[in-house]
Amino acid sequence: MTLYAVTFYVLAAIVVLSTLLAIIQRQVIHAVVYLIVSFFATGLLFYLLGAPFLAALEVIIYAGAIMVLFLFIVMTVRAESGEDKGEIYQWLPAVILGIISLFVGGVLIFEIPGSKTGLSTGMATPSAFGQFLFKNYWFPVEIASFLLLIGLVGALYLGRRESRKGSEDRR
Amino acid sequence: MINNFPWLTTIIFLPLAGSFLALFFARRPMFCRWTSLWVSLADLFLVAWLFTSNLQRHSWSTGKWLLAEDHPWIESLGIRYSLGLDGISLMLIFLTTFLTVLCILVSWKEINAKVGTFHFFLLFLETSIMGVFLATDLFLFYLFWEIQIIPMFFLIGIWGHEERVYATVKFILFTLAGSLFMLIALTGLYLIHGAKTSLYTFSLYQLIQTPLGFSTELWLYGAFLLAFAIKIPIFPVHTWLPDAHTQAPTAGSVILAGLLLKTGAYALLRFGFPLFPVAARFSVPLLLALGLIGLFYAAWIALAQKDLKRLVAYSSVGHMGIVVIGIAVWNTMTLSGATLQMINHGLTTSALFILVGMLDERVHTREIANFGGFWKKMPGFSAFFLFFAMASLGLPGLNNFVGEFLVLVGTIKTWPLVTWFGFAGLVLTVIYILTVVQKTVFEETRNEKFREQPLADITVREVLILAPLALAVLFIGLHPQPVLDLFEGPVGVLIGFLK
Amino acid sequence: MIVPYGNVLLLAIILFLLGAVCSISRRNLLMILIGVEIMLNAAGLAFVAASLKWRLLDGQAFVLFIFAVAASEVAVGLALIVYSQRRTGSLNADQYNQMKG
Amino acid sequence: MKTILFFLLFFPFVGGFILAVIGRYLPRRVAEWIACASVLGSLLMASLAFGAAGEKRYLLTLFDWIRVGDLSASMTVYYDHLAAIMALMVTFVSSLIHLYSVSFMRDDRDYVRYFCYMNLFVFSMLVITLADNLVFLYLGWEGVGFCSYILIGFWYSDVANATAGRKAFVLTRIGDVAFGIAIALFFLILDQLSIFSINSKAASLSAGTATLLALLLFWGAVGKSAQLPLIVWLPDAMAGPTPVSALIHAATMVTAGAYLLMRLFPVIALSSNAMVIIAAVAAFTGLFAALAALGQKDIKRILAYSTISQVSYMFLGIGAGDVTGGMYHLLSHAFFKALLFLGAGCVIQALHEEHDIFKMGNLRQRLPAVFWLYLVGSVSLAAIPPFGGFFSKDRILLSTFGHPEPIYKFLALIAEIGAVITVLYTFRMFFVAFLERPSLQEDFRKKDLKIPKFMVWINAPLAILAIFAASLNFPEVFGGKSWLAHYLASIPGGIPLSPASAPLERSMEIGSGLLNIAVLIAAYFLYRPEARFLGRPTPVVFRQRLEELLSSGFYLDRLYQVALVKPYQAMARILWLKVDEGVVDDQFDATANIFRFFSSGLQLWTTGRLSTYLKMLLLGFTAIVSALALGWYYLR
Repeated sequence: MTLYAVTFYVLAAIVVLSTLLAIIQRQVIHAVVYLIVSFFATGLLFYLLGAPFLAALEVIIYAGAIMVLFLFIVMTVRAESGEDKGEIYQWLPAVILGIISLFVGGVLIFEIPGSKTGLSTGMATPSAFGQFLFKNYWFPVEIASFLLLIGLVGALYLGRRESRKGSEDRR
Repeated sequence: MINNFPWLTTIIFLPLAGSFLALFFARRPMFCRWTSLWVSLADLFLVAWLFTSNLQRHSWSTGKWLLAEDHPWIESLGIRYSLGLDGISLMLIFLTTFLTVLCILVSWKEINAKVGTFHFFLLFLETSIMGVFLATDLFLFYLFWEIQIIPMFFLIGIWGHEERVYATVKFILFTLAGSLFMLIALTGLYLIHGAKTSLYTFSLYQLIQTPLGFSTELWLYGAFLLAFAIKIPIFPVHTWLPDAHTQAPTAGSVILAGLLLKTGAYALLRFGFPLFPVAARFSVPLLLALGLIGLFYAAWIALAQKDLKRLVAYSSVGHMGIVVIGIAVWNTMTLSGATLQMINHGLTTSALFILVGMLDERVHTREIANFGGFWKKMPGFSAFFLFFAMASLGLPGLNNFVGEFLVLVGTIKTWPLVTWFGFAGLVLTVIYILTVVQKTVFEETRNEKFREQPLADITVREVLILAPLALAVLFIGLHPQPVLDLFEGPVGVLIGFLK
Repeated sequence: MIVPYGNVLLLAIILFLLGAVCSISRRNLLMILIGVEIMLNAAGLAFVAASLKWRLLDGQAFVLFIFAVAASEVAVGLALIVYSQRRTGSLNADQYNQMKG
Repeated sequence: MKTILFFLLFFPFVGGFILAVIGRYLPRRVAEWIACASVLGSLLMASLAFGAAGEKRYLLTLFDWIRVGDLSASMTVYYDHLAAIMALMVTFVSSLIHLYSVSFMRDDRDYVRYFCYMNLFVFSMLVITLADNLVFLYLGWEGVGFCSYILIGFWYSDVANATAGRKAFVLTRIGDVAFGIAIALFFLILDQLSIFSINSKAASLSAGTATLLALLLFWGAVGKSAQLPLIVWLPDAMAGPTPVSALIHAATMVTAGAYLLMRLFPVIALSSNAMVIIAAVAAFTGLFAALAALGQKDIKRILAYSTISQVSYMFLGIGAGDVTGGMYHLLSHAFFKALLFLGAGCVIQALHEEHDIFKMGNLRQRLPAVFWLYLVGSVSLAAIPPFGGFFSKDRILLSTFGHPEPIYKFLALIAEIGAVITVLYTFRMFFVAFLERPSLQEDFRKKDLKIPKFMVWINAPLAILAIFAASLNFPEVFGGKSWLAHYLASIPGGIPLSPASAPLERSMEIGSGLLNIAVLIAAYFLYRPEARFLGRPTPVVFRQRLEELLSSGFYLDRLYQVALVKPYQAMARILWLKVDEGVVDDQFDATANIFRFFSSGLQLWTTGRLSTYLKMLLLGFTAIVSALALGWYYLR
């Protein structure tokens, strides 16, 4: 039980717990807050597993951008009308299936040869990672940027305020 | 040059290119019509040119592929893009391109809604049908076989008559059900061949050599036969056809009767029998019986029809019965006759459907009871109608006679009784055709409403549609030898498979 | 030596299933989207662990792409949610039942 | 020679083709000229061929037609003496009738269609006459059937006419089935479709096969020649224009059946059973039709039944093994029957489409030329010596009587009775229609009786031939030369199997000649204008019944209608609505319903709710993962 291991388990506990809390919140805004915690912890896990650049990105994009976006939306739409009553039958099938999957997945994972061998520490410096990325994956990166652009355009298109005439036509 | 350039691919996919052109310019109907017409004409001339140039270069009688293409396609599964052209498929693609041109001309005035889409489907259909006639890889064949259902589905479903939805759903259910079985059998054959020879391939000529046990062969053959029988159609599974024909627009009926039915018979000839010779021979009595039943039954039922288009549809069942007999007997004469009969039926029945379509345009009904006295009102139309009706009942000197005669006379060597019944069945054909000719062309209608209706005789465009058909009918009737020479080689090869 | 490789994967699976359960059980469109985010995140975790195990940076590169996908998905998804909310006035997923056969 | 035969055959075809394609745009005179010229050209060619051929026979291939495997159906002609005579007759009669038609159809606007069909008919008939290959012959055979069909229904606006045409086509087609099968059988057994080769190989046929083939051919001929039991179409066929009846339904097409059997006589001759059947059917048909003719009122129907009866004598000749006799009767019949029909056409047109002989009368004075022409035809038909019909018919009766088989004596008796009745009905028609009858109304007498002179005089050649047909084959026992018999001696069956002795021949001919004359006199007393019961319905029920029975042709038509046509039509409806739409289609519908049942179960599944679909997603995921795990576990 090294210090690394202790750190990992602590962080894992935080991640699981905060995610669990997030998904059972009735208010979306609470869920988002819990999730930010979860993502921070995940970022730390990334750091622990030798991906400092990704850890930074995790914090910036997930915990920062995405969650903030959620917050904005929650505040914009303000409509919690159709929110769940939290009845048990609603959760039951999903939970049962999840537990089965978890069991099967766990069995599968520990049947993999080498799954019990420990991970030794390592670190990919951001510069090394950057060089690797643009050496081997320059084209997918471009594609990804293109994807983001399209996402942007799509979001703009969907979110634009409809002219009154158009909306009347649609009704 | 002729052997290096991928002519077959060009022929198959030229209409597809044209179809997209039509789709893109869907907002300009006249442009769509002209484009499609020129593209299909170009394809027709391409085939005609191939015809003439090959006629000089090759000796037809060898039975080898006149043109073939073979490229690897999905290599991991042993699927190849292989096409082959011999005399039989040459005649059939000739017919295909010919009828497509006519279909476009026929639809010139009839189709006014969604013109671009219509021509898209029409040309798309042409591509897929020619694919079926040319493919020599079973997977490729299956692909084209399935694809051709889709445009037909839309052609009937969108531009059809009153009960088009019922008809089109029935059509697609029947054909899909049949080809599903074929797919299973096809895969089975592929796996068996692979397991036995450790060569996984869909090539027809490899699969022909697959050693099969009798019961396996019977099952596989049964599945293939079911798919083909539905398309041909053979007696008990023909009920989709009257509905589909009746409800389809004229061009749809023409393609359906003239070409789609031929794909079934062609597939039986090219794939069904050679792949499973033992089982096929086992099924001969069944096929003969069903063919004869189809001949009698359809002719009999046709007499009672009230809808002219439905009558022509039933006549198709009868004529295809003769084709089935010809294929089942499987000797030089009957095979040539059956193949010729496929062409003949494509010409005459298409012509009849076109004529019914013209009537529908003028009188706005298809009820036979509302027709009558056309000889006075439209002499040109009536002359053509009489001509094609006579061709359809097998008057010697016109095309159908040659095919029917070859089949029936060829049959006598092995199945004399079938010849007897076949000739007798032709009488029933005469009865219903003469009845309908009398009711439409000669007699006045009993329906007062339609009696005084003024009708315009056929226009130049319509003469342009009908005259080539009439010439083809006369040509095959009086001088079928060039066509029969084309069949001689391939038929010899086919016969070799069943020895 | 940090922890056995399997433990990290187990964590990823737990996270993934939590996300899945979230998107299935909740009826709120926003929560469904959040569940999807959690699942994507779990996948990223597995990739990073694998990258460390085999000492190959490709895994991390894929995480980067996952981020890109997640970001654009959230952008479009949220825009869609706003759009639908504007049209129907509800965020309840079961209101959209036009696909009923 | 090939050129001559080619033109002989294809002149009418070209004429018909031109008329069919551009006839509508030609001036009337030109169209008529094309039609007539093509047939006259054929006549010229036929005469040339007749002269050029001499004693030789020709077997010439004009075109290849169908050649697949062993089957070879080329357009080959076989020009022997039989064909030569027949071709001459066909072209001659049809030339005259074409010329006649020009004036007959002078008021009809559809003349192009008419002449087109007529030319095509002549072509098809010449094909039958000359063809060597049976398939080629079949082309002509069906071709004449088609032209006959379309010409019977020429005045199509009347439903009855079109129906008559259809009936004719269907009934002849029923006969053609047998012919088609016979062709196939020839191919099967002899590997030959050429008449010439078949005849030369016929000896190799076994007796049973020969009987089968002969009967099939006979059945085909029965359809075309309207013998029993396919008799009913010919009387109805009179619905066509009169020249058509003269050409197709008297002179040429209906005799094609007999001609076919003559062409293939070596096959027929192999089977004595078949010959007895042919002779028996022919004898009964003769009697049957003669009796039916006695009950008709329509002048053309009388002639139609008479045609049936006369054609049956040709079959009788064949059945008795006397091809020459059959051919002789065919020729003389062609002349006098065409004459009678054309004369009837003049009468009918002069009387404004009046067909009923009981409404005619006084024609001797008002149409004297027609009267004389018709008289010639009548005496020839009635076989009054020394006119052509007498010698030809008597030759057949003689050879039937002289046949060694005893059954033929009986058949000869029946045929003789038929011949007597022939005299009776012929002169019934003649006296009633042409002699003065005071009982007719005045207004009818005053009707204008103008017909073109040309139409009358064009019949003169036929009349001359009818008178002098006797000289074609004047029997040797009376010091004649028997030219036709000598000419036809070279064809198979040309010499009778059992020639009668000279004394028998002499006594027979004199006897039957006297008998016919006696009956003629009796007929005069029965049907002269002063005869009491003419034109008046008698109260005796029995006679009324008899008249009805005769005039309806022994109810044969009605029998077919009730026993065959009606059930067939009813069955068609039942098959369609009950079987096809019912049983066959319903089975597929039932299958579809099973699937619908299953799908309605599945319908509950598709709530359209997003959450349900997502649940299914997870379920699927779980299932897949579990399956993977299981598979992995077991495969490891």
